[in-house]
Amino acid sequence: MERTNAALALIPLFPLVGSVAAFLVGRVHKRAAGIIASLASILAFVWTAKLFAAMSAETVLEDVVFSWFGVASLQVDFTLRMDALGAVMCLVVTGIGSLIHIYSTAYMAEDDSVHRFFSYLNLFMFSMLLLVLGGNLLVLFVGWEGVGLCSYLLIGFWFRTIDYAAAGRKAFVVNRIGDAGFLLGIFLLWMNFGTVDFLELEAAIAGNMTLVGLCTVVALCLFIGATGKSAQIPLFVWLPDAMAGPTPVSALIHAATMVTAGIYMMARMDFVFALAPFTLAIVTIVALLTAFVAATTALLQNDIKKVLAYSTVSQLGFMFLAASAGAYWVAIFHVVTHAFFKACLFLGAGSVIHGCHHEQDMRHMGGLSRYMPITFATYLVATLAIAGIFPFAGYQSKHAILGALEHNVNPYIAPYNSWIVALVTFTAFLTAFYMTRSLAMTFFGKYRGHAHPHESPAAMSGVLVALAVLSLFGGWFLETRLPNFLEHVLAVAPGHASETIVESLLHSWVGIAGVVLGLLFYTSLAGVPGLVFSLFKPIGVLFQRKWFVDELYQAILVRPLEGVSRGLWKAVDQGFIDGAVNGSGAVIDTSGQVLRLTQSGQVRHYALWMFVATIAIVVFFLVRS
Amino acid sequence: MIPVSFYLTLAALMFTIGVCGVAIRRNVIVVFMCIELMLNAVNLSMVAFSRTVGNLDGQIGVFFVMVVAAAEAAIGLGIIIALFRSTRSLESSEASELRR
Amino acid sequence: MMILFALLGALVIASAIGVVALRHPIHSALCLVLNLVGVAALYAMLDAHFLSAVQIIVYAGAIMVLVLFVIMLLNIKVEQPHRRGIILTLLATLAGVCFLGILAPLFYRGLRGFTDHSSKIEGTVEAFGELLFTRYLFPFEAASVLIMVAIVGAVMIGKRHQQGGSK
Amino acid sequence: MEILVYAVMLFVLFNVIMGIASINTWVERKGSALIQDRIGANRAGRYLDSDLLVLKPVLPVIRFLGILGVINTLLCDAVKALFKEDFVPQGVSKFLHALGPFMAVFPVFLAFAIIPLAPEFVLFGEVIRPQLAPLNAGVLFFLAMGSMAVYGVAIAGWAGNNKYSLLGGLRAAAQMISYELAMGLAFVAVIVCYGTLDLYEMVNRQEGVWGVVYQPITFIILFIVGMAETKRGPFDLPEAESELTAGYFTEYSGMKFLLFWLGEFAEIGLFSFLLVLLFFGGWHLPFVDLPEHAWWAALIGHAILMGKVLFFCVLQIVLRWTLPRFRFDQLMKLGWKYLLPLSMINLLVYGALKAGGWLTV
Repeated sequence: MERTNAALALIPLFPLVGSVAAFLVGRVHKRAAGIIASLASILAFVWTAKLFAAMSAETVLEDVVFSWFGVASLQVDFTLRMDALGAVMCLVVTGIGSLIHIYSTAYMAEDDSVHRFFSYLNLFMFSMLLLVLGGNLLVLFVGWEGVGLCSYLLIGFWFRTIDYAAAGRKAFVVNRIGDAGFLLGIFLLWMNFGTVDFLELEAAIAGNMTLVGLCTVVALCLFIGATGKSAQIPLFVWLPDAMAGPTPVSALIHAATMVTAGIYMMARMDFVFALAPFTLAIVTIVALLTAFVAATTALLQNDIKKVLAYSTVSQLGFMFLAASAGAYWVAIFHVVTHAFFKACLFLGAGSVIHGCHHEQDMRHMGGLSRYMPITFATYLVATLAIAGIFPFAGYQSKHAILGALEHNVNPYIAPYNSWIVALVTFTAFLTAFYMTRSLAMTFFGKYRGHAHPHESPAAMSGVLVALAVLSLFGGWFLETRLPNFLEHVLAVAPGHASETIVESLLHSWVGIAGVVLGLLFYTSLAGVPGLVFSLFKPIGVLFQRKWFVDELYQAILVRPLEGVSRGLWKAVDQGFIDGAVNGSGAVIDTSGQVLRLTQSGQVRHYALWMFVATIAIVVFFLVRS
Repeated sequence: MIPVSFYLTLAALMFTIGVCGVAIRRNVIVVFMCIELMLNAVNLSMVAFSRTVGNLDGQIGVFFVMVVAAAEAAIGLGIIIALFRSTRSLESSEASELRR
Repeated sequence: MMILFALLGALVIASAIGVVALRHPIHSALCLVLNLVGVAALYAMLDAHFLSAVQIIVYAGAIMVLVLFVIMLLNIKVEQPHRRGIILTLLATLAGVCFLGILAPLFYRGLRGFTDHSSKIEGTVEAFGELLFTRYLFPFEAASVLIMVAIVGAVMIGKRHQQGGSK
Repeated sequence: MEILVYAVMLFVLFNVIMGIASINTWVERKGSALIQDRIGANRAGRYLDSDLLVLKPVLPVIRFLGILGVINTLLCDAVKALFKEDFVPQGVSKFLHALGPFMAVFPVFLAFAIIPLAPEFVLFGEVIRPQLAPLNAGVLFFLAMGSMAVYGVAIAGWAGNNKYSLLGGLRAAAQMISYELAMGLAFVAVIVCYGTLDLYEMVNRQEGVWGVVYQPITFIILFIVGMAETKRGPFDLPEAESELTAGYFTEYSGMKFLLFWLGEFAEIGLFSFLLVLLFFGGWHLPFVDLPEHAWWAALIGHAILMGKVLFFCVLQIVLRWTLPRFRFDQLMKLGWKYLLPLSMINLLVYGALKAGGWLTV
């Protein structure tokens, strides 16, 4: 694996420059900001493509930008490295990113601080690229934090409304908790191996069976970081609330790129996870739970963006399932396909909202297929893709995940493989069901809202079409090329038999069933969902109220924390510290008062004190002798 | 012969009375007199010691104490008069401007 | 001899207490004079004849007369008892008592070791004068300078005062 | 035996003092009358007549004495003083009022203790020295008593409880203190000359030549100081100042007043004694030398001494009634600006002479 030097630094540089330029220029005339930002991301995409074209599976491009810092034994350089995995991720990030930039130039046209939006977007691109191209854990971590920061800024973009700002803060805090775990992992690695560079780490750890214990702990810490960033069970609460940001943000950050960072990191550190079967078992369980819980919650959400958010969480669960089964390339494959159709879904939702003048509640929509034919078409394609129906991208990756899960060799999970596959298929069915539900409620039936919807402008619909095409052919296109390309970087299971079209159609029965049922429920038999809901009242409420997760956190963490802090403030700060400070002041003051009495100005008193003093001295000498 | 400790006890007694006088009385002149009393007590003990020790040094000391006492009296009385002029009364309690 | 000492001792102590206890300054001044004369007598008993004469001349004769002068000139009234004084009196007497308490054992236990060769000295004027002008010449001169300073000082205080007074 | 001798001596001394005092009073009364060309007291006793047989031979003598005013001054005055009402002014502590005259007289009487009345003589095999207290620090004792006398005057002035007597008292005290200085220095000159403080020794030193020959100036200083100390004569400012009524003893009457008088005249006697003993050879006459230790020689010596003393007493009294009174500032100037420097220089001179060895007395 020889390392050739290449101008990798340019890729993140474009968005960085773009972000600064957009901010400065944008203040003056608004339209320029959008153009500059899109141009920057397109240039980045072109440059990545150029490098990608010259690459082969084995080549590793490296660019040591500058030597960052040296502390005692640790010498860290700011190196960027692009291997096969990096290239794929880079392409996805820059590709989808530029599409979304173009889309948002139209979407955010009439917003007043549009320059701020585009500069944050470019900044996000910059930090995501850093994350992906990072040669060592620290650069990755810089990107990791940058992404978190930008997500905070973008979620809370309309900071004037309090709950949007609160949502931003929530996202940031939860991410930080995850990052703490991630940091611990990095420290452990550094402490034990004295280096943070991926290649050196791989050389030191890969295959070395004695490090199982250490790797389990390190893997666990890294996984905690991943859960924070990619919204898995304990730390996923921020993603639904993140919908407070503008829709292109949700599309870019919360569908395509940022959330996949966790999986990319696991893929990059596969040699550590390989030595930690126990952690992988945990990952499997967590992912399974996340997928199932998110899917069930999405069933009863009325906000179109909330539905998509929960579906993202559920799909992430699928990706982690694939990764935990050891098939990292499958996880990356699903990441890519998911990026395509989820971005398309989000942008579709965006154009719907744009059309209905910021109406997000599906109950006030319906029958939009007549008003927005292109959006409806692209949304349809993406829904079929996510449902996992044959020709569409979703099928190949989901099918690959199921395959990987069946052959999972993890000692802890192996015995339950069959159970897990069953649950995963049921979740896939649910995914298909709630996606068609959202499709039906928005586009079929009669229009229930009171705005007059209109088709979104060319820029938006163009991007939608492009994404629809990708989600149509993406799966089929990458099904064979991707494994060969990632062979060297990730451990790829031996190739599995190619299927005939008929077999594929049969395998996607789950998705078809979900779609058919969804259509039935939400078009012709309009009353049935209400009936079913009333039948399973408690479960229904449970799903609707997002499994009471927020309330749970509020009760477990927030309230006691507030209580403790108030207690601390009252008892310690007020009582103890202030007490001590004022107390000492008071002591000196009172002693001063007492001493003042001796200065009575009366000669007689002084005489007496002198006499007493002489007696004391005499006594002292007497006693001493 | 009267043992020297008798004289010393007498002198100590006088000294104590002198000190108590200084501490108790408020009138400045009486305080001044009590100081003279204390000086006398000291003189007495010195003379007593000079006799027991057998040379005249003690008495010379007393002589010089008297000289100093005379000087002190001159200045002291001058000050007392000045004090009286300024505060119209010889109560030592009034004369505490230094403290304020 | 002992009777005389007891008598003089009683006189001295009584007059000392008189100085402190009597209210009117004139009375306390006269008590002090009595005390001084008593002490002079004690000096005579201790063979310090010159000193007793000087004591009377200097102390009783000069200083006390000055004090009497001041008392009479300033026409000082009787001292009103001050209610806060009682605490102070008690304190002072207490201090005095414990002072004596300390000294008493010292005198009786401490000085037993002294050999008493009181026969050798006599405080005659000749012996005194001789010693004064040989070994103690320097202190004698210093004392005279001190007296000079005192006189000048007293005049200064007095004079400055007159101007102050007359202004 | 020792005490008997003391008792006799004391008795003799007391009589001598009282004798001199009374003679002085008589001389004063008659002398002043003579000087002022008037007839003194001559009434009392003059017409004494009684038919007691026993008194018959004595009567003419008494009548003569009455004419001379002796009875008047000695007897009548004493009796009058005894029976006069002893008035104590209001608002004055009785103790102080009584203490005044006592302090005025007591030191003077004490001062007589150091005065040797006659040369030593042998009686019943016992050498008797007619000096009550042969103190080693003789003259110093006299100085001490002099300074104690000041109290009497000051207290008397204060006890009078009125401004005049107070001022009089303070003035008298001031006068006595300032002249005390000159007296002290004069005595020092004498001591330097004779080399001893004891008066008896001094008289012996004057066997051949009288002291005055050696120390005329000291004599003059002491004479003036003597007059000032007794507050008589030209210096009787505090007592008889026109505006101070009778000075510090205005408030005294009866016995206390008499005490003051007695004190005054005793002091005249005292200073006369001193002058005689220090400068006029005491019981020595130039060409007469008396055998040692003979009791009758002592008697003659005593007579000689008393003669000289009387001479000086009369001199002082005469001076009193001839010289006008000093103003107080003149008095002070004389005391501080003339007498004090003079006595200092005098002392220096005699000190130098003594050190040089020329002065061998």
